[in-house]
Amino acid sequence: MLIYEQSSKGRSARAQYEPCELRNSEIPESHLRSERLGLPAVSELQVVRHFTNLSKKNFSIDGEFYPLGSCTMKYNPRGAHNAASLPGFLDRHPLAPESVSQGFLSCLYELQEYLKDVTGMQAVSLTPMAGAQGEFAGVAMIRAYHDKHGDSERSEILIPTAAHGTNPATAVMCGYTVREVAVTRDGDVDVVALKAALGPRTAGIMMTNPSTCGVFERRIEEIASIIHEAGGLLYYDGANLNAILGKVKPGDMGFDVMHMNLHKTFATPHGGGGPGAGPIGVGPRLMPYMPTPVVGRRESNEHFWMGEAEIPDTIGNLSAFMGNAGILLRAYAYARLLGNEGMHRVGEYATLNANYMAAKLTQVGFKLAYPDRRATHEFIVTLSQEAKELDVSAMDFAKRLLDYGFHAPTTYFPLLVPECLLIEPTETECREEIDAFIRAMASILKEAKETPELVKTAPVTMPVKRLDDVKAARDLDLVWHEQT
Amino acid sequence: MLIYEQSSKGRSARAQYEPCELRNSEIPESHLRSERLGLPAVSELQVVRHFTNLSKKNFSIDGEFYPLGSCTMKYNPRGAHNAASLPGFLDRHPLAPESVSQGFLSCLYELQEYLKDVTGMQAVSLTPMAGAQGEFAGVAMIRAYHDKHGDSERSEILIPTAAHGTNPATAVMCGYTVREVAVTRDGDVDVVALKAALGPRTAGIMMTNPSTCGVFERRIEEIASIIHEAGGLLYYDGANLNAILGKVKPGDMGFDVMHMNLHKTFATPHGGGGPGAGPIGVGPRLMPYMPTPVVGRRESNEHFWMGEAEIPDTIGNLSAFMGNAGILLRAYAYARLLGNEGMHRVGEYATLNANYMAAKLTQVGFKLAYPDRRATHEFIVTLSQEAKELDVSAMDFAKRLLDYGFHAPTTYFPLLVPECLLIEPTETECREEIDAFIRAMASILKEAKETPELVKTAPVTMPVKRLDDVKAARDLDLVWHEQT
Amino acid sequence: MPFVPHTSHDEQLMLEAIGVGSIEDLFDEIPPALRTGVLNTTPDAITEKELIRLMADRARQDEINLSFIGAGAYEHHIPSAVWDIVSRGEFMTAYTPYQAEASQGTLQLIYEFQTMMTRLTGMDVANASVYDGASALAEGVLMAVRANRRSKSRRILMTGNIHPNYLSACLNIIRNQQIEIDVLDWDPQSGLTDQAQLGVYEGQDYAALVIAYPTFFGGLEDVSVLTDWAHGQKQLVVGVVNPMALGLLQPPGSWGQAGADIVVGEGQPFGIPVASGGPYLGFMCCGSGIVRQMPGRIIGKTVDTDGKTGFALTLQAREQHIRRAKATSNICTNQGLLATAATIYLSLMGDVGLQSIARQCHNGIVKLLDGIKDVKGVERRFLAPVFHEAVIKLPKPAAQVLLRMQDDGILGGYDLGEVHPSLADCMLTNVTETKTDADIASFLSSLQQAVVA
Amino acid sequence: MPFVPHTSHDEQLMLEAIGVGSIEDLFDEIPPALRTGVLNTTPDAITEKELIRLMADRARQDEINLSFIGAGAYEHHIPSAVWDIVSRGEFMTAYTPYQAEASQGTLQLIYEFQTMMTRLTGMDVANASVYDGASALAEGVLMAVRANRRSKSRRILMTGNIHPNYLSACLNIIRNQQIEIDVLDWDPQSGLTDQAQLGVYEGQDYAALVIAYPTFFGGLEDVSVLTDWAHGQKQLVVGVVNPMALGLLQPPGSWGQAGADIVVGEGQPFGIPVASGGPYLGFMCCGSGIVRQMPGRIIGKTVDTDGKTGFALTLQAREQHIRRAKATSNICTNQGLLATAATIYLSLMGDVGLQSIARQCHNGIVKLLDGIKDVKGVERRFLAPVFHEAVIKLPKPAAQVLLRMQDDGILGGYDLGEVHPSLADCMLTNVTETKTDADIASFLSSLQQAVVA
Ligand SMILES: Cc1ncc(COP(=O)(O)O)c(C=O)c1O
Ligand SMILES: Cc1ncc(COP(=O)(O)O)c(C=O)c1O
Repeated sequence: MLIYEQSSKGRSARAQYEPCELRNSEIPESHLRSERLGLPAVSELQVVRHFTNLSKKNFSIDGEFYPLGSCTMKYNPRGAHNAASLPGFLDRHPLAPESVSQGFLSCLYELQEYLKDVTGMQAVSLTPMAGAQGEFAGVAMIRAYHDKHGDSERSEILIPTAAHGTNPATAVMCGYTVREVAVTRDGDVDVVALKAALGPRTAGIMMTNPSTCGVFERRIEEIASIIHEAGGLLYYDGANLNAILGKVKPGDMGFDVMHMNLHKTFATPHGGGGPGAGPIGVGPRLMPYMPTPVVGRRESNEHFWMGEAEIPDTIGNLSAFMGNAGILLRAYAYARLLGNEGMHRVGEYATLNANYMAAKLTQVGFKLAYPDRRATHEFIVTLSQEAKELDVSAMDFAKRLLDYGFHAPTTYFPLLVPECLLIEPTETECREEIDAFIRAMASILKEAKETPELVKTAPVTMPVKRLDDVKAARDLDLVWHEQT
Repeated sequence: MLIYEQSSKGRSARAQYEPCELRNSEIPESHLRSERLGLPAVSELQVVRHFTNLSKKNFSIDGEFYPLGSCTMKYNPRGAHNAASLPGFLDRHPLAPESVSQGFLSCLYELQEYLKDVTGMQAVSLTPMAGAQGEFAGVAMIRAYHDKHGDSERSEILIPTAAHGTNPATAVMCGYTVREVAVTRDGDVDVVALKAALGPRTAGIMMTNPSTCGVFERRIEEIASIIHEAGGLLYYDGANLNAILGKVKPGDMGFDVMHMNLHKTFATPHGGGGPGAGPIGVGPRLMPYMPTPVVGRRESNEHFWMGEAEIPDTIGNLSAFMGNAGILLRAYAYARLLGNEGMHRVGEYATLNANYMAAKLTQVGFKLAYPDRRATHEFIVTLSQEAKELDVSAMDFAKRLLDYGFHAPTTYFPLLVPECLLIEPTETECREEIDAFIRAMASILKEAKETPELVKTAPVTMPVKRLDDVKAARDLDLVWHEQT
Repeated sequence: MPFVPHTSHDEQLMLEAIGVGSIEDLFDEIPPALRTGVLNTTPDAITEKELIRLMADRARQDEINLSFIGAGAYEHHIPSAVWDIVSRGEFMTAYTPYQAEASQGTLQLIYEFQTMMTRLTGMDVANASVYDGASALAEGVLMAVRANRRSKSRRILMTGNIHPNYLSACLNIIRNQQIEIDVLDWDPQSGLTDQAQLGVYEGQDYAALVIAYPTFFGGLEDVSVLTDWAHGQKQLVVGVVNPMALGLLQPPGSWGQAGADIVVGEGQPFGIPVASGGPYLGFMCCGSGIVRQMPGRIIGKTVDTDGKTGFALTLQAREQHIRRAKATSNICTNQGLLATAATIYLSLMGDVGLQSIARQCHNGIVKLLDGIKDVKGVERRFLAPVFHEAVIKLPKPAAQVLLRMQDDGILGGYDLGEVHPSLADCMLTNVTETKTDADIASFLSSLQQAVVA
Repeated sequence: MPFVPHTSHDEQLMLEAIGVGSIEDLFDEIPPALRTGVLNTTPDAITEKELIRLMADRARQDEINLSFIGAGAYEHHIPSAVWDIVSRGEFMTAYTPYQAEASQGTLQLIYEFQTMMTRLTGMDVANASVYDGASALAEGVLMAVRANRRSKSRRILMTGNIHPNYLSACLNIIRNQQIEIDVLDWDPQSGLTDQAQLGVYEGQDYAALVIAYPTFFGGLEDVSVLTDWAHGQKQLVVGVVNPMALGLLQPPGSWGQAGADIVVGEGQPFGIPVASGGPYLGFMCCGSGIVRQMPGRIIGKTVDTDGKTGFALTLQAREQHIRRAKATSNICTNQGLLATAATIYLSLMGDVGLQSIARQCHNGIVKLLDGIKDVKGVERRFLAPVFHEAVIKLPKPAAQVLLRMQDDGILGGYDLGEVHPSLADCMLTNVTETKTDADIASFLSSLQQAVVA
């Protein structure tokens, strides 16, 4: 039942406001609202009960194993949430003077330093509000660089076919056309195809490494020099940074700019779709173009905002203030809790879990998309054989997993692998949980062979059975209307 | 699965402690623990997930209508919880000097004043930690009074048969014997029986009004004067104060002492079994005996603790410090949110809801235990006919209600009404919720007639089916032991 | 090891199952030269206990008594229920509801959010959020260019009294898409758009007119006149609104004859703390005819195989994960949790509550503006009626006055000199329902002292 | 009306269904004289916004920098996860799990709590909590009198260095049940029980010996000697312990040859804020042979009709709601939510964590006691080894010194003059893992100044 369907005219949560009339208002009548606001009229208890019960209809990290590939659904420390929710942080106005902002600024400054350290980049701007905005900032900087160097012929961005949809969408938002580059049967970028695609039009390349095929791009150094020689720049999509955190630095691979999804690698909660944060790190070439603001520190140890005055060639601000500050504080807290040693372990154990899972799933009869490769922090299972022979699709597997109490892995991504599940266990899950997932997968495989209907009609234990997506798009119903 | 069953040697929530060795300790070896502590070894994520998922196996006010008679399960304002959880309150040490306690003490002082106001009593001590401890304090004061007056022959406390179990248990803890007094078919105390029971041994009477029969004791004034004439004192069990809040004051009825269950009438959360708070209010006779501490206010407006020095005849302290301070703060917050006007409405709308429900349930075929009486804030349905004719008991009804998404009313209490459900909707539930409950009851009644097995094997939608209480008591298993 | 649950036994078992000798072996495909991973400046781990103390100290450092800064971020009372519920793991630690059957909580809630936002704005449809108000403006401009069927123009008109940070962010985001923005002048007397200049633009081809309501200066444009003018010029109208103001003021859906076409703005006033600028809640609404041009997630109602109502992501063909280079935007992760907060906030408020809060805000600024009449040398800068924020002219540079007020623990407003050199003696001051009469009196007495000091 | 959801339409419908004209009519059985209900001092309602501001102001008034007061309430780090989970409505707003099938969360959790408490104390069984440590002591004494099968005595021996508030609360609670308590003297040098006096009590009939461990003064009794002596006298042994100390020290189950018989104490150190003294967590453990004498709720494991494991209240025949006048206690509402907090806390800590915390506490007091050696005129009052709290003798009345330290924002300890006039120049000072070396240094320098001032 919708909150609107519980509404009753005249009801209200009266402890939350004081009825109030206008006093000495100068606002002309013509400006005053004559329509109802159209909000529900409910009691405080109704609100609390409704939304508490709605929440129970969600899977989440706090409740379930959630191996959603490419999304790094790992434990979000409650301490980081509470530290960032301290009144002094929540009440600080974004335009408060620097003199009453040193506590906040010092956290951000230190976070910038840590992010430089783990990425091997020269400078960091924290302002992008998610990965995609980080990508935007990065590609806009590549463009600003070429423009600054009078190199405005460069109109193309190369993108491997395995890339996330945000990569091509970003390139287009920055005024580029996208040229896709094939991937070999091993999951590496096809260097021959890459060379063929390269030319005077090439502004740069956007890559993830490890890629969304769940494998490490082995020829990355070669690719970097090819691109650089051609006058292009390299963008690193940091969505998979968790795989190599503390082991390998994108800066060392030759990337000129990158974003980090703090809501993935730095364990800030995903919030049912956001918010996140997508700070960017830059190498020497792109430092002059960083988005503002950036936090600086004076000799006196005082922190200050750096804007256009300090970074005159900046691509500018991308949000009203400084981005998702609260998420940055959570990431800062997480970095402090992990520390130097802990940071190294993230990549190691994320990788251990993924390879263990891949090995075990192979044993129980699943087919890996890249069986000859090491898994990184994630790996791909392909169910095209099952789809063909048993008429049970990757989607069916995914839905049936819900009945077993597990969130499904990412399905049908990357697009180049048919009937795939992209599985990312993350380092915070224990062996027993992973073993339980493997048992569930094995059991579903058995069901697919013996009682395929069970799998094809899944889920049966959720608040709803399988939903009709086609109807949702065809008979658009996007807002509630009162029955009359 | 128990948290212990998820334990794995060597695992830990490492962000929560620093491994530490003893340094320069003077503790002799013989004092040092040699046994394992025996706690589970789990990760922080395992803990969060385990207890989050455990919580989902509970019904609660925030999730369900919870008409548990005599327990006043009403909305617990989140604002009161948060106000009481402010760092300054949580960090205040109970023995902090008064000079750094004025904020806290002022809240308590004002709460005392409000409680005096709503009860019509002369003074209030907030220290008892639940209703039962309030009862203890009250009866101990009655005893202290008689002792002080050299009246030590008085060894009996009268208690109506409808009373809650805490009443007789309390009387015994205070060294009294209990004499039960019958209740008429109308639910009133049988005044004839009362007079018969009365005598020189009578120390006093413990009464609830409205009683746990869900009716108002109409002859209360008469009873008060009978008892007083016989030299006894009257204890008011305030568990049902919600029924008359803002309408009638126990002090006006002639009671000498009472407790209030703040976790009922003042909406502090019940916490899955506690904590609560059971402040007592006293009339002039018993003021000298109040339990300590009590909060006083000087002319200068400074607040201070009153102890033995100020209340020399006190029955003394009943807890290590001052009782459940945090609950008192929540009750204070609630009182402020309700205010004068709101306080009046509690009793009114609690009564409206109960009478509406009683009327409607009668319409759909249920039998009230006291059909000729007004319901107060609660009322009793008796299912003895159904039990006899359909072999479906009050317990079966209760369990089946769970399947309908409602917490069951109180069952088999008061003991004098066979196969009863004691139903208390409270004022914070809306009409729609109550109507839904009535529909569920009607539907179960239909099931009881048509498909009784459905009712007798309920619940079927809970995490477990009906549990074997007998086995629980016979094959005692109270702690987990490792399988070897 | 914080958050890594592996015992050495686990590790051993797992390595055996994989068939390698050590974790290091799992990285053997990575060129050895790259496997450095030494961290130089990252400090050693601290415990949660140390963390909380450290951050509590820093947070306390930044605490102030009273803030009258608004300028795009507004301090409102946030009911306790809001974040108590939002912080439940089920909302906070879920992700985008790709698996609809296991995400009905989030999905239904956003459907409710969409409903609330359309009703408040008077529009047909809403999305499930974009990053913040400024990025919502950029998306709104891009959308308008795509959506205007009567014009192929890539030029936009925008009122110049819009928040300067919104304008710059918008320019920065659209820069490389060959879209031009012409900014209208504001009248130095009223602070409102100088309507006289409209004639200059008449007959020129623009995709849309963007109108801020209230303006950055707090004032109320004559939105109906502007809307009708723009529509007459075959432009779409994009409203940039403070949604809290809609508790009191005309919804964009009712502006002029036909109403605005696209509405964007910042949802922060609805249950979201000012918190240094984010995470906030960019929102977008529009008419149903152009919904396919709207970026961001959209939730639709549908049925399951039993015919039971359920909710799912819909119109995904507009989004990057399906449409890639042809998507309406690159947005992926959005601000879902803040939409959750806003939905709970609006449910608690209801019509009467939100209206009352909006009125209280307005009454507050009226009271404050009345009070400054008694402060010598201080006056209201613009004549136009305001919602809950106004520009106050001072007898000396605003920076000086504000610094002095800070000594009283008061942030008196935003120094307009930072963005409009011509207004260096002005501050932008906001009052919400969080300010009592006593607070306003403190402000006034502090201001009084600051201007004579 | 706050929290009352009734619209006037609802009210009308409901009154009609009942068949009365007004709500007032529903009170017509109440004698009119009683129906006054005028409230005189209760103020008008305020909104949640006003409430939070009011209480935040008051809370802030009481904030201090550093507190070294222990004396029965100890400041430990509370992991964020604890109260984030405890505050979930499902735990916080449920009641006693009378309907087991709809309360498996609370029930299983308490079963886990019982397991943890028995393991920490080395006992067989535990209950689901009583009010606090002091009332647990009273219940423990009453229980001992009931449970001792070798003695019908109603007399109890108790070590005199127990918390004075525990002693008085215990006396106040048992007063009317004809139970006598004889209090043992403590040795003025060591602060421990003077064992020489035991001879005096030899051969006398006592139901139990109560031993505090650590003592109120922080010291460690020779519990094994006392336990064996008491058992030799056919007494039961009741241990009153700080459970945090058991991370480091001998569990009562291992005291002497046979171990303690009953263990009670205050669970506050396990994830519960000091918060002005409550709500806290009284706990009780005992041997399985006397479980039926233990008051309070007890959870047992059982099966459902399908044979599936589940949990339920058990042994209810001991409790007041069944047994009424013959119950083991009148306790009904207990401290369940605090048991929830303790269970989550202990799960997070595990053996290594709890042990480390206990050691850190001890190291802290050792460091502090080492530091006072350099402060002239200040010395350790008692010789016995301590856990995390000790008595410090000052060159002037403790009240004066403490007041002076308060100027530095430090609460230096508890003024023992308030309870033991002979110790008016002593304070009881506690160190936990929340105190850093820098904090101890601040304490010492403040103390230094305070004693010379
Ligand atoms: C590989 C990859 N790149 C980019 C993104 C976009 O990041 P965000 O969702 O934070 O905008 C994602 C996120 O889902 C991703 O998986
Ligand atoms: C009528 C009655 N009296 C007394 C009590 C005891 O109160 P408490 O549980 O707070 O100890 C109760 C509580 O359940 C009750 O219903």
